[in-house]
Amino acid sequence: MNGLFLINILMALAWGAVSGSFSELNLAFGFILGFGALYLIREQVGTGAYFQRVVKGFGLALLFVYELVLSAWRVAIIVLRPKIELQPGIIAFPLTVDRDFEITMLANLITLTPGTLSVDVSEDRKILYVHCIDVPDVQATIDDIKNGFERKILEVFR
Amino acid sequence: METGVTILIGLFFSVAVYLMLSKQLVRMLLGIAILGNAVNMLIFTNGRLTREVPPLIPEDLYVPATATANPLPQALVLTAIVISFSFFAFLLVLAFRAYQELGTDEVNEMRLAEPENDQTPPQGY
Amino acid sequence: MAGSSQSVDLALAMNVLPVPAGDWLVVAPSLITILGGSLCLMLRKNTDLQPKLGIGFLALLVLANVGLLIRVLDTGMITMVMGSWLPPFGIAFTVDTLGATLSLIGSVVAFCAGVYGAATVDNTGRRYGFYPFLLLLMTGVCGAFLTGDVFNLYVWFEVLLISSYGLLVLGNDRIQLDGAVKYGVLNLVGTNLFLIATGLLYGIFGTLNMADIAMKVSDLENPASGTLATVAALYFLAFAMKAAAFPVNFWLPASYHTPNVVVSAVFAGLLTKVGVYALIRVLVMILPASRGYLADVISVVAIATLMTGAFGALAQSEVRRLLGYLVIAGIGAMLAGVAVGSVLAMSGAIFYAVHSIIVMTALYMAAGVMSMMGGSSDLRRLGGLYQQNAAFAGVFLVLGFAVSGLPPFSGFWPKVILVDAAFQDGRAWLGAAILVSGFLTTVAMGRVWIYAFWRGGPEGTPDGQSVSGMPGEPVQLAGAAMWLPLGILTALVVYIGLQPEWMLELSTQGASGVVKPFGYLRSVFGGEG
Amino acid sequence: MTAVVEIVTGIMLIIGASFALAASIGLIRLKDVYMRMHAASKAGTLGSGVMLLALAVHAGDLAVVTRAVAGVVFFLLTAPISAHLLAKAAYAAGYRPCADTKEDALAETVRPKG
Amino acid sequence: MRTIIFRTIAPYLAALMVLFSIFVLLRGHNEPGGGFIGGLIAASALAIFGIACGVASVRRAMVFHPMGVAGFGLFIGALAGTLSFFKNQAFMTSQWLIFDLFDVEVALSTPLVFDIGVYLVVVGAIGSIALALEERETD
Amino acid sequence: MTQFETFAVQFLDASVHIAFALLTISFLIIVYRTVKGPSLPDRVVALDMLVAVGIGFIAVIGVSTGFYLYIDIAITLGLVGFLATVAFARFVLNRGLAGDKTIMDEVDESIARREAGQ
Amino acid sequence: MIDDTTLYAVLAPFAAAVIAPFLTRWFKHNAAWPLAIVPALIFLHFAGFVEPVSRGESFVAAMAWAPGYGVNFSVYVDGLSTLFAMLISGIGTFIILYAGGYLKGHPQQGRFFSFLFMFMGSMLGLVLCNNLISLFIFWELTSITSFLLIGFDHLRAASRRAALQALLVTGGGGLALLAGFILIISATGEIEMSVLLSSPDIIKDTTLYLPIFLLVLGGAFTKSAQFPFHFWLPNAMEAPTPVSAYLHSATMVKAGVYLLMRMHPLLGDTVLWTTVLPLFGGVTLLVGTLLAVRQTDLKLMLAYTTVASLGLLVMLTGTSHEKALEGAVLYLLAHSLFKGALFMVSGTIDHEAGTRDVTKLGGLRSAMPITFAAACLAALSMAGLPPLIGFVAKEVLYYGTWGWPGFGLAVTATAVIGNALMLVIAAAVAIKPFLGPKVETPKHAHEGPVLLFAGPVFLSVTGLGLALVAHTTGALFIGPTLSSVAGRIMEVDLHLWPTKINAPLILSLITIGLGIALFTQLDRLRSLIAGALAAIGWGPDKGFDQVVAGIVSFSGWLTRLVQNGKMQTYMILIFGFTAVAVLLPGYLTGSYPAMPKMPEYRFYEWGIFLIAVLGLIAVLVAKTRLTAIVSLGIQGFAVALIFMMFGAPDLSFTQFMVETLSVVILALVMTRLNLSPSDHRPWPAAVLTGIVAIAVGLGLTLTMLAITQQPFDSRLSDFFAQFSRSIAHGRNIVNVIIVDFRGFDTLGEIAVVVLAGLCVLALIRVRTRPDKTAQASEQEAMQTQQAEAR
Ligand code: NA
Ligand code: NA
Repeated sequence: MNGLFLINILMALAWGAVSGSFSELNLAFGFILGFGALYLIREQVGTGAYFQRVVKGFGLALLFVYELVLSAWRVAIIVLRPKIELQPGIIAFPLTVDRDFEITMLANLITLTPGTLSVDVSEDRKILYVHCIDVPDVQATIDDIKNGFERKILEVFR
Repeated sequence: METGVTILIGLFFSVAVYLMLSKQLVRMLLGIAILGNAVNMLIFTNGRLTREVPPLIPEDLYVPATATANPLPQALVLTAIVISFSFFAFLLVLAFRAYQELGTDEVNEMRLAEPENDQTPPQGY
Repeated sequence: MAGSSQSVDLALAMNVLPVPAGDWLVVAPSLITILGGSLCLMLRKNTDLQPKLGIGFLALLVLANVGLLIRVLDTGMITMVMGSWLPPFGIAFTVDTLGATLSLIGSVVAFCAGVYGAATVDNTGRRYGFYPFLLLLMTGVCGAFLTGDVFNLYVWFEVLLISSYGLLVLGNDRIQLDGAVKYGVLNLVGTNLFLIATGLLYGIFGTLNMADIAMKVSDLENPASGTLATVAALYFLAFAMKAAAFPVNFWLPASYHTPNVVVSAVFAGLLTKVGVYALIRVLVMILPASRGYLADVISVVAIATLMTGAFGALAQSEVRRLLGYLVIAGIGAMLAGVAVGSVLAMSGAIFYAVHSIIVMTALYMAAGVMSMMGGSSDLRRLGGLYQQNAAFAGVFLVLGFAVSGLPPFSGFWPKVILVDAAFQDGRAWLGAAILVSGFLTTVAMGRVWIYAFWRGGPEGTPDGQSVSGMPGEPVQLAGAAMWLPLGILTALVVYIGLQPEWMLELSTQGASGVVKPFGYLRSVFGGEG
Repeated sequence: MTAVVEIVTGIMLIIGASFALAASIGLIRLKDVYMRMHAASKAGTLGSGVMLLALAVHAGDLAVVTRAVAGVVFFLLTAPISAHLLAKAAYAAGYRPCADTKEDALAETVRPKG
Repeated sequence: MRTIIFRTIAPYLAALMVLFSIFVLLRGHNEPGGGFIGGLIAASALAIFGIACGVASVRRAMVFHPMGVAGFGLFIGALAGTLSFFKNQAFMTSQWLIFDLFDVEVALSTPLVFDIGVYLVVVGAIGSIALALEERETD
Repeated sequence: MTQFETFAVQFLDASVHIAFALLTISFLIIVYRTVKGPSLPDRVVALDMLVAVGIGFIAVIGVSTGFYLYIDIAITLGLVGFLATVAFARFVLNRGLAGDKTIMDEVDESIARREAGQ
Repeated sequence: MIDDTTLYAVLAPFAAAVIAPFLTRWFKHNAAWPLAIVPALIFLHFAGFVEPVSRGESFVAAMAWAPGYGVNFSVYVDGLSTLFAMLISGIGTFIILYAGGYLKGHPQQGRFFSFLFMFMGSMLGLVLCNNLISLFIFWELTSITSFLLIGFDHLRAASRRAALQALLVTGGGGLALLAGFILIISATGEIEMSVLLSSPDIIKDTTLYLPIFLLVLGGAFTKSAQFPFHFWLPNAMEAPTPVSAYLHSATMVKAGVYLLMRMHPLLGDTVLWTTVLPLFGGVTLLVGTLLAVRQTDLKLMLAYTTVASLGLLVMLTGTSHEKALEGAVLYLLAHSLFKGALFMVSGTIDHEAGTRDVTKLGGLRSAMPITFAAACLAALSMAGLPPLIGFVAKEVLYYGTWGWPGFGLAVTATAVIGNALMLVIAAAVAIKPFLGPKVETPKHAHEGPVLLFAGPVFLSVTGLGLALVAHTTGALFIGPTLSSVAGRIMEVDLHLWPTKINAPLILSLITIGLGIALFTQLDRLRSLIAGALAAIGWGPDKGFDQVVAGIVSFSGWLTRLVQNGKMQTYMILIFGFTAVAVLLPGYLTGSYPAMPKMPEYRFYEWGIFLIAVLGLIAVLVAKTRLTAIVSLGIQGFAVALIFMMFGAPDLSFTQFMVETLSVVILALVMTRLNLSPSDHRPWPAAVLTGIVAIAVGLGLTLTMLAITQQPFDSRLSDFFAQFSRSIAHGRNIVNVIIVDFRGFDTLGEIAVVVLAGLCVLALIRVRTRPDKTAQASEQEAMQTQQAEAR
């Protein structure tokens, strides 16, 4: 699927080159054309899934932004408090997703969501270590993530 | 308009020179980096300063509508920036290799080319 | 969309007259070296092809410069403004006799170095860019000699500086890294001073074309005043550093003996001379009043340089370091010419520059042969070379006498001219210094000769006996690749010594070109000059 | 119309700047590097993003808008990565969180050097 | 740096940056940008790619040695200026070929070629420096 | 020009200045953190933040001057800022694993602080 | 009469020098015969001038050499030069033959011949050249060739020393001479000797007479071994005897005398001249003879008497008195003949008997009768006894000195003592080895081959012959020569036998008596002088060594002082000078800027400045690498913002990129390279460097203020703005400048970038210790490429 994506971009570029204008509009147009072209040859390329994934991906992105705003707000509140009372901690989050792409996605989402920040993934890719800025109850946080992002990701990519 | 920048440039030069007068190669390099910036700003300022208006021609015109910043020094500085960057990169790696091979970053201790106990020239015939 | 639709009178902005193909000789040196250099770079993995390509392009370079000099001599100065923009708006290359001559001699030296390098530079050296460095070094050198634009001159200085860095560290020995650190930092300071001065000059006149600046300077009612004097002083300092004049010459003795000998040869021949050239171009041609203002300073510097060079040479036991100091002494002689500033003096300086380019390169190459034959370049460990190879000994002797300024070799004529000019200018001390420095050089070279060549063997060889090589057993050198360049350069030294007239003409023409730059201005701006 | 745009722009600018300031304050007030990362990677990113969009809004030119959006997306992609890399590096290097950090799951996997 | 998260996403970032760099290069003649800046951006992309996925993979991706690319850039940069020779004009006199394609004006010119040369030089040289240092790091 | 429009103009002008003020303050704070440290990662975080604020600065300048071309600079700054952070992270990691003197001192200090219960 | 053949006659020996080695390879030592033809022909050529010259004519021939500098290869044939040319070529002929015998079988005899010929040509050029510069060139050539000849036996340290000594003393004098000539040229505007001679007072009238006189003297005295420069000549006896006979008696050492005689009309007959020359000449005469007496080595005795004779010649020339000058010319001729002969004799004795030590020689007359005869004739001439030319010369010179109104008496006395001692030496050299009882010698002595005795015999016989036809000699040789020395036509009337009892005759008798008396006391005299010298214990010869050693060690000291290998010193000096360069001219020309008014910046602009300053300070005080690097980034960002502030988007664009990449590269490199927490600068150094740094910054600020307060000529930028779009089709003027208006800068600049990349590659890859990982990964990449290729 990476391959397709890059090909798509390349087609957009090719269009831009021939049309002699690299205005974003023109490139987007080129991208759409490329997208259509790929759609026509979908059997040969054999990635019909690519397209509805793109759609779902947008949904994910929206969630993502919303969470970001929320977490930024939280941080702001925290640091502006006259007295900072926090219980930070680094917790081990057992992963269900196992593909590189999914793990990456999850980790990034976690980082951008309130109070959590992915520090590392264990060698065996089973555990994601997360630093939480305020974690009175570890298990609660873990469940929170499990039912939140991880499920969403599984929906999108499975 | 130029005055403040000019004084700032003077400061840049002083700091750069002071660092370059250090015995330690690393500090010299920091000085060289700053020196590069100082020189670039000097050229830029010598072309006189205009606030904000970049030397671009609007889509619908053939000459700038208003008085723009002086483009020539910008081009010159652009060249100078890239050149000084290239030299900086080279000297940095050179310093590293010298440190690796000579085991010191104190320039005064780099005495292979001109040894401390330099032989006196031969006498007689 | 792009402005093609609007029609403007091109003649307002550009030179619309057809440019004769011959004028392209002006850029030929830069083009040949850049194209050649990048080609060698692309093919750098093919270490067998490198020398062929490199030497081929260097030969082309020599031919181009010959053509250029001939054209300059019979059609007068040539100006080409890059991009056809009218001067002073575009970058002008203005070639006068001075530039063309130095460019030619420089390329000859580079060619010889290229050939010599084929024998002495190993595959690693080739793979990591000996020939690209050499070719692009020549881009810088020729560009500096030919350009008529101050900032462009700065760019070429940087080109030749960075390529010299490359050549200097090519072997990556510890001593080279040490030398490179000092060479690198000090020279970078030098070019930065140059750039500062140029920036200030631009701030004063708002232009970068040499001819344009020269005109504006001559229009000033007080051409040596304030800021301009500062600019001149900065230029002098910057170029004095480039030329390794005392007391800012430290980088040279600290580095010149460290790289592969062929690299030292090129450096000794070209780098410092570019500094002197720039000094002549900027101080004598563009800022004559300021030169007069600085004349006494310059002559003091010249005397000091002549002396440090000569004494420094006497103080060395390592041949290549000794030669490094001789380079400095030569710079002193050229500075003397700048200090006097008359046509005679400049012609002397130019002639001396040509001589020095050839003879110093040849001497370093000879030093390489010496250390190959004698297994060392230390006067203590050398000996018996005269018996090993009389022909080579003869070559060295000729070069030694030439560098000492003894007749009938190339060094004699410029020395006489410079002394004459100094006396005529009432600077007896300057003239005396040139002669004394020449004498001390004779002592130094004489010592090298009696130790390395006449003595039977290394220090401690019993008197009257010889250690290495019995008489009549010559040691063969590494074939033509080392002999040819040495031969060419030595032949030039002798030929110029016996037939100085053409060099005299060239240098006199070049000198009057910079002292009275009307021709230069006319070449750039047409009639109005 | 332009008036509305200007007001929106102004508001976005102030919001963005405030987020940036908040993040900076976090940089000072929070106790250890890991907590400071929270501030930087969230408030910081959002702040710059919002201000970029403000510029786009003010421009009101689709070309600028698309570019701004592209930029913001890029920040959103990179911010967590840099935070993650830095945190991992810091911990692997042996930097320990402040004493308030009760739970430290990594403690047993990574041994401090020195 | 051996971390899944980074390794997974780095190629996309690099691709994006290269795309952006080309965009910056091509619009340079009319808007801020051009060969240097484009080249520097692309070089940074290579650096990120290298840090994340190892230098060897970058070299494989580039096929040619970075210095070769730089040399090529210099070569075409110089060559672009010689076109004017055949029109009896001075060196580096710009030559423009402006034509309409689907009633969009396309402008091909020697300055453009030259700027592309600049771009390649910067990508090649700076990239080479970054990669070389990166390799040394791993010893 | 309606009252609303004049207000809008003044409002934008004011908010630009406020934004500048806030950003300048953040800038100073960041510089302080950069110089003070105490640890390398702290400084890197600061630099990361510096880039973010720089982007904001550019955006505000763009608004105040009406030159939208600055947006490209902002984006580029984002790109290379990321690169810088990555490089520094890498620096910290390699040096840390290599047991670099300066880093180890800071590490020990951090451990000491943790044990001291701060 | 004259044509270019004379010029070619001067050049002929050089041609011979080229062919000599080949001939020697084919004919061995017999190559001497064909080779000797060359000087013989030259001799005949100049012999052809004798008759016209004796009629007072003089000839000039010239060919252009370096007309651009007024230098011609031109000859001036008059009495003086004819005499010298004939001596050089004539004696040269027999020297060549002699060398053929003397170096028989020597592996480098061919090289020896060519050195000899090169010298011959140089010497001819010296005495014939009319153009001052070309005269000087040949002058230096004689020094160079004699350097090679003295050092011919180069394996012996003594030879090397002697050669270097000769080169430095005569070469050094040569430089003085060059200076003198250049002064003459720039003072008179004339460069041809003949032109100068046509107006004799041309130099005396200039204010530069004194320096010219002294400088020319410097050249002449060193070349002609006048005290205190005499020491190199005896040392030069290290050379093979043919060389001593030719260079160090007959010809080269006479070059100085030639010069004095040649320039006598121009420089002579002044108080200065008639005081300095006789003084130095006289001292040299006495020193030379006394030192000669002390020697026991034949060659050394002769060498010192040569010194003495040169002294005598200089003394006589110094009188500027016609008769004395006549005596000088005569003695010059005589000396060349007898001294050449005697040197060859000594060489033959050495060659045949195996020693030159007078005390180890005796009774050789039966073994070597012909040599003995030649020796006797030469010795008689040297002793100044009739019927030989030496006698005639002595008569005339006594006549001259006696009649000289100047310091006549002193000069005469000196001459008498000198000549007496000459007689002693002559006896010791010629009589002692041959007469008396036979002494056993290392080799069994017998008469040498013709090659060896041809020379001595001919020269000594010539000495006799010229005396017998004294009148003709006077008319043909002495008269014309004297005329050129005196600068006007002179008649000379010579006769062998004194016509009446007069002062000269009496002086001669005194000389002879004194001489014989001293000869009987020779051994005592010898030990006496030896004792005296031992008492002094120092001489110019020792002085020479001390001077050379002194120069060398001084230079060592000086160089270590100025080139102390300490980078920091270098940097401080350079920036110190920078500070001077930016501050001093402004001060001297009183062009410091007017007091600027407070600039009006907005608060955030102040903020940017403040950040820059903070960044700088942070770099300055940074204790760890990363602090330094990051702070560097901060000041760089500030610079980028300043560029943006003043409408330079492209710049700030690039600056941001470059700063970040610099920082990245720093981070990549500095992992190994550590920053020591404080740069150890003791407070004096800190103060000094601080002052330098502040001075540089201040100076540049002042200069920039002064410049920016002036109006600016923006005509270039206006041009670019006007045509950027309409002609160059670009709306971004900066970019158009970069790729079009000033594209050539950019071309150079990308060359710099490429080279920087290559430099770094070379630095990192080319390792004394090969770098595993780098090679590995590159190979990996290449392998995959090949894989893809397949
Ligand atoms: Na820089
Ligand atoms: Na440029």
